[in-house]
Amino acid sequence: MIKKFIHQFASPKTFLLQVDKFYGLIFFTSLCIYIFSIIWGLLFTPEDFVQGNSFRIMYLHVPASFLSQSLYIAMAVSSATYLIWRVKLAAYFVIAIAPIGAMTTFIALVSGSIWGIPTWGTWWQWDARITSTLILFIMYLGLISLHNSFSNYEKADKLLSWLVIVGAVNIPIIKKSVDWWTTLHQSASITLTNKPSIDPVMLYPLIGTIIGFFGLIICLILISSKNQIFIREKNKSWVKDYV
Amino acid sequence: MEILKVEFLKLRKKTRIWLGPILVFWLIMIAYPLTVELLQDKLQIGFFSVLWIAILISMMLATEDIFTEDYNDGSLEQTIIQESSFSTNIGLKVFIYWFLTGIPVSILSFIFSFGTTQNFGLSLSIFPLALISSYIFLNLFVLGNSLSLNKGSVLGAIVTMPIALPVLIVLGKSITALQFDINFEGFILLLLGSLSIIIVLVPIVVSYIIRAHLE
Amino acid sequence: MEILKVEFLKLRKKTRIWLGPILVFWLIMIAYPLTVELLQDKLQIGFFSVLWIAILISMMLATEDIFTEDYNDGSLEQTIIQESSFSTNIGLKVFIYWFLTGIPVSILSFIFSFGTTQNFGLSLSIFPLALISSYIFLNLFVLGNSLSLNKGSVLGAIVTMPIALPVLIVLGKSITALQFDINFEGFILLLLGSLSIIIVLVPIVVSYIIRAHLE
Amino acid sequence: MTDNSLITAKTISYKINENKLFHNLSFELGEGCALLIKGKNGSGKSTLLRIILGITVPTKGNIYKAASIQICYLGHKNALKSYLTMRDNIDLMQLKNHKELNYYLDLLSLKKHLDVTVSSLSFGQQKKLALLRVFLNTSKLLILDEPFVGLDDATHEQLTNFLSNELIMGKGLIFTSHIPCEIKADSLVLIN
Amino acid sequence: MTDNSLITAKTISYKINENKLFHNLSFELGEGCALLIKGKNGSGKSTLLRIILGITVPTKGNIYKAASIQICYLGHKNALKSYLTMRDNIDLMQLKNHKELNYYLDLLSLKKHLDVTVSSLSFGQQKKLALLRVFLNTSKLLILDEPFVGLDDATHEQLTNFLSNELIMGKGLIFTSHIPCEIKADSLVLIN
Ligand code: HEM
Ligand SMILES: Nc1ncnc2c1ncn2[C@@H]1O[C@H](COP(=O)(O)OP(=O)(O)OP(=O)(O)O)[C@@H](O)[C@H]1O
Ligand SMILES: Nc1ncnc2c1ncn2[C@@H]1O[C@H](COP(=O)(O)OP(=O)(O)OP(=O)(O)O)[C@@H](O)[C@H]1O
Ligand SMILES: [Mg+2]
Ligand SMILES: [Mg+2]
Repeated sequence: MIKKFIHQFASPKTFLLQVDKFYGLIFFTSLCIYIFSIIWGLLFTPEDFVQGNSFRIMYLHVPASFLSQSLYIAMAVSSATYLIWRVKLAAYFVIAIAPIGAMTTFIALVSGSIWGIPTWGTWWQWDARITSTLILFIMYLGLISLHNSFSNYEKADKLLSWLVIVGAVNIPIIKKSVDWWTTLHQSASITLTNKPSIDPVMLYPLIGTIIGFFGLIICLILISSKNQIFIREKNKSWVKDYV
Repeated sequence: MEILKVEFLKLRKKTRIWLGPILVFWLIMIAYPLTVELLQDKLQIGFFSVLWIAILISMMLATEDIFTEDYNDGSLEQTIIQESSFSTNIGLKVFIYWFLTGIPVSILSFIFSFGTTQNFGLSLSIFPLALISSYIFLNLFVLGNSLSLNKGSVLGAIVTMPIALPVLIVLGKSITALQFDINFEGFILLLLGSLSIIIVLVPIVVSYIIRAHLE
Repeated sequence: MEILKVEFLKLRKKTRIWLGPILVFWLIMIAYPLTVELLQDKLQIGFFSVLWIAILISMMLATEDIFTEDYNDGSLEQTIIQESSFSTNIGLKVFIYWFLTGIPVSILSFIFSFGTTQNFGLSLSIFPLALISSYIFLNLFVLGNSLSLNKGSVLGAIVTMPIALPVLIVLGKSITALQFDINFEGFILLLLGSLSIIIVLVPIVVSYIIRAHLE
Repeated sequence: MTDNSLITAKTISYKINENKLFHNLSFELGEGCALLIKGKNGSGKSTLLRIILGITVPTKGNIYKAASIQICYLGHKNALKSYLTMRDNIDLMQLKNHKELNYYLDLLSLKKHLDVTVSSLSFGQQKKLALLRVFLNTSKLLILDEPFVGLDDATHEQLTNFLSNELIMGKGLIFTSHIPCEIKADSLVLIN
Repeated sequence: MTDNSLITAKTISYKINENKLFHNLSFELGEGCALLIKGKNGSGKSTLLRIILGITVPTKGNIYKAASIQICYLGHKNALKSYLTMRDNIDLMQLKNHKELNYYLDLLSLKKHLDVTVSSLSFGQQKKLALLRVFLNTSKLLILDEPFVGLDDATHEQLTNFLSNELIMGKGLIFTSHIPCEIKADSLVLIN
């Protein structure tokens, strides 16, 4: 029953046709929100009295950090859907999300490093969150290279999904162990965990950038999924019609 | 238990599979004091870090070919079409590899620890840590290798490393616990707990993955 | 120069051959701070030892399959029956491998050194040391691998180890030399001298060994 | 599905990356029957065999096997360990104690080479060693993917005779071959 | 040794561990001539080819080759990279820019599979890919070890025609085959 339902509504064809309806709407709202908040954040918030202007990189760093993990969770859900109900569309999502997840994680790492230079005086610290973000980045790389190494897509999908799920089990473990490692760390003088509460003047544009960034990334994922459909189902007549 | 006999026969003939990793472990442990200009008592500062890395690397090398060869020459297909439980086979195979590499490496760990720290009690505690962690690493690399099967060990390594790093962190922690004599058993139990889950799950997941590969 | 093109093509497609060792190097260097409970400033005590070992291991992984694959699939025969000089080919092949693994690993060595020691001058001197030593290690492992080609034996490792250990010792010594600023150039020259001999001899010896294997 | 049917395929189809390899195939194999699968290179013969074996899952359709049937399979790959001697490989295949082993080693003139590593054996000798699995099989059903490749005329004939004999004994046989052979078999032609 | 001789073997013998494989073999191959080496499995055909190529050194005797002669060789092994696609393998074989490449890809119906990795190709498709080396060769002498293995009838015929044509063009051919084929060739039978 459930299977039939899912298959009907999660067919690549339905997806492709629906996406075009919503795509433009999502794209323009999020773009507007993002641009608005970033202009607000960059130009109209006061200088932080400790960090000076360097805090403004937060508007890139925080949304990226936030998304790097959310995207992994999205992949894990899609993978499970694929393995359990054999929904092809779910498999397309997984591989469509992977490079985007890697990209946002990379942005989080780089922007964090850049931010670290003025604030911590160093671009790298074996801090809990940083370490686990780094591990997450390695996981994304592993996922992408695994999928790239197969020419048989069905096989690649199946193996990728298994790996994503194993990795998902692993994420809380990584978090736990890494946290635990640093909390016992005598010299953990700087952590991201105990933040002074943020000034609302900065908070609202931050929330705005997070939402906007989120929407933009969703658009990216939609495009990338569409692309997957074209690659995989290029011989189907309806794809030819569509193009 | 046919599989035990078969695997032992193969490993007896292809000594590189298990002797190689042991030699590499040995090489790293010898290289460590040679490359640092430290007095004996300072040598132990980085020692355990090198030890865990050496165990990690040697287990990685031990599993490198664990399925590739059978996959390439067609033996895996033969195994699969026989009805007997494939995942049990995998579990046993990992055990044999551990028996031939993990145990010798753990004994060597004890010897090198004692040589470096001159502390018998500490070194004796290293032994179970090495035994358990080598078994965990083996399982993790087996998982990684099954995913990358004929695509080379490196893919396996990338896939496995994120899972292996937390284990390394725990190992590092337990050395501190040992040295300050706080809750060392807790760490052993934690590792044993993880191992017992891994030992059950990995063969099952791997058997699915290999079937998907052969498809 | 046909060989350069062909090898580059293969390596471009089989990224794991060169990306793998680089990643493993990276992971060892990441694993090091995770397994020790040290303050930032004490981290450097074992650091260089781990660095040299990581270079050794990554070069070992880089050469693992350098001839085996070509031997097994019959490409080596094809290479040999073409008249062009086989030993030059081998020399070029080693060079390409060094270009794709040795150089990146050396750059990473510099970065990790700087990250750990925060000493720019020292880290800059690490760079040539890493470049030269990685090339030496590559050549040594190529020699070892050619010996054990399809034999599934540890012959290669056993043969390579006695030659690799002295290099490690020299590397350890040169760090001390660097830190106390005594005669560092002497060590670089020593390593360069060894390298220039190895670069000439290894390809010739290896070409004979491989011919003997194919016979 | 008749009573003595060993294997029944019902409307199986297989696609790779949306390319149809075959579509709605059905057949049935009874005891003592042989099925020769024909087709051009790349038409999907090996894939079909792997589907019958249960290694590959068909995109559509089902395979029904007789309860607890044992299958003896030899594919394009020999499933031999090239670094072991012939003797060790026989041991690995668990044929060491088979009472007819000696007879077949003689018949295939392999006995002289028992202590040669497989990688040094000639192409045909390797194939013959792999075929020992077939000659000494204890299964009801044989699935052979181009078993005649690389064999000299004498061995070709021995294998043909052996297989014909197995059919008389009531076993089932599914095989592919680009080389003509004298086994009485139905054929199934794959067209793509 | 006549003037248009491509290759001449003089009393060559080969022993492995004191077992004679062949003894005092002599032959000569002229332009436009083909030599079919026959013999049972393990009689030393492949070894003889490798001796002619200069990979293996004979225990006794000598091989004389025409000055700076180019040889195109295909052995039992395909010399393909199984992890690369067909397209990349063609590139590696340095046939990418060959002007007849397209023609032969079509003829062998490989074109559809250019982006499939070799390990996923069927056995025969892999062989056909390896044979591109032969079809697009620029050498005076072809040495082929069982080139017909695994090919379907159509491809078999194409290869036969191609080789016959090469002979007419004055090239030399030395090959082995357990499968009968219609190439007009002298035969050399190895008995052991
Ligand atoms: C999952 C990973 C991460 C998350 C969720 C995260 C989240 C955040 C958040 C919410 C803030 C803002 C806190 C505030 O405004 O006070 C922040 C600040 C910062 N992050 Fe991250 N971050 C992550 C990873 C990283 C990484 C990988 C780096 C560096 C390589 C980094 C460097 C920084 C720096 C330097 C700051 C400012 C520090 C401070 O205000 O004391 N972060 N991060
Ligand atoms: N990943 C893939 N992508 C595209 N095509 C594939 C892939 N894997 C397999 N194929 C195709 O599927 C077919 C597999 O055929 P199979 O091996 O069953 O052929 P066969 O009939 O046994 O041929 P042969 O006579 O050469 O042995 C081939 O045409 C191959 O190109
Ligand atoms: N190391 C060795 N010890 C003993 N015998 C060996 C060794 N290496 C090769 N041989 C024998 O040498 C012979 C090699 O034969 P070769 O491969 O030339 O045969 P072939 O005529 O090509 O056979 P096929 O038709 O099967 O391809 C085989 O009989 C093999 O057993
Ligand atoms: Mg086939
Ligand atoms: Mg032969």
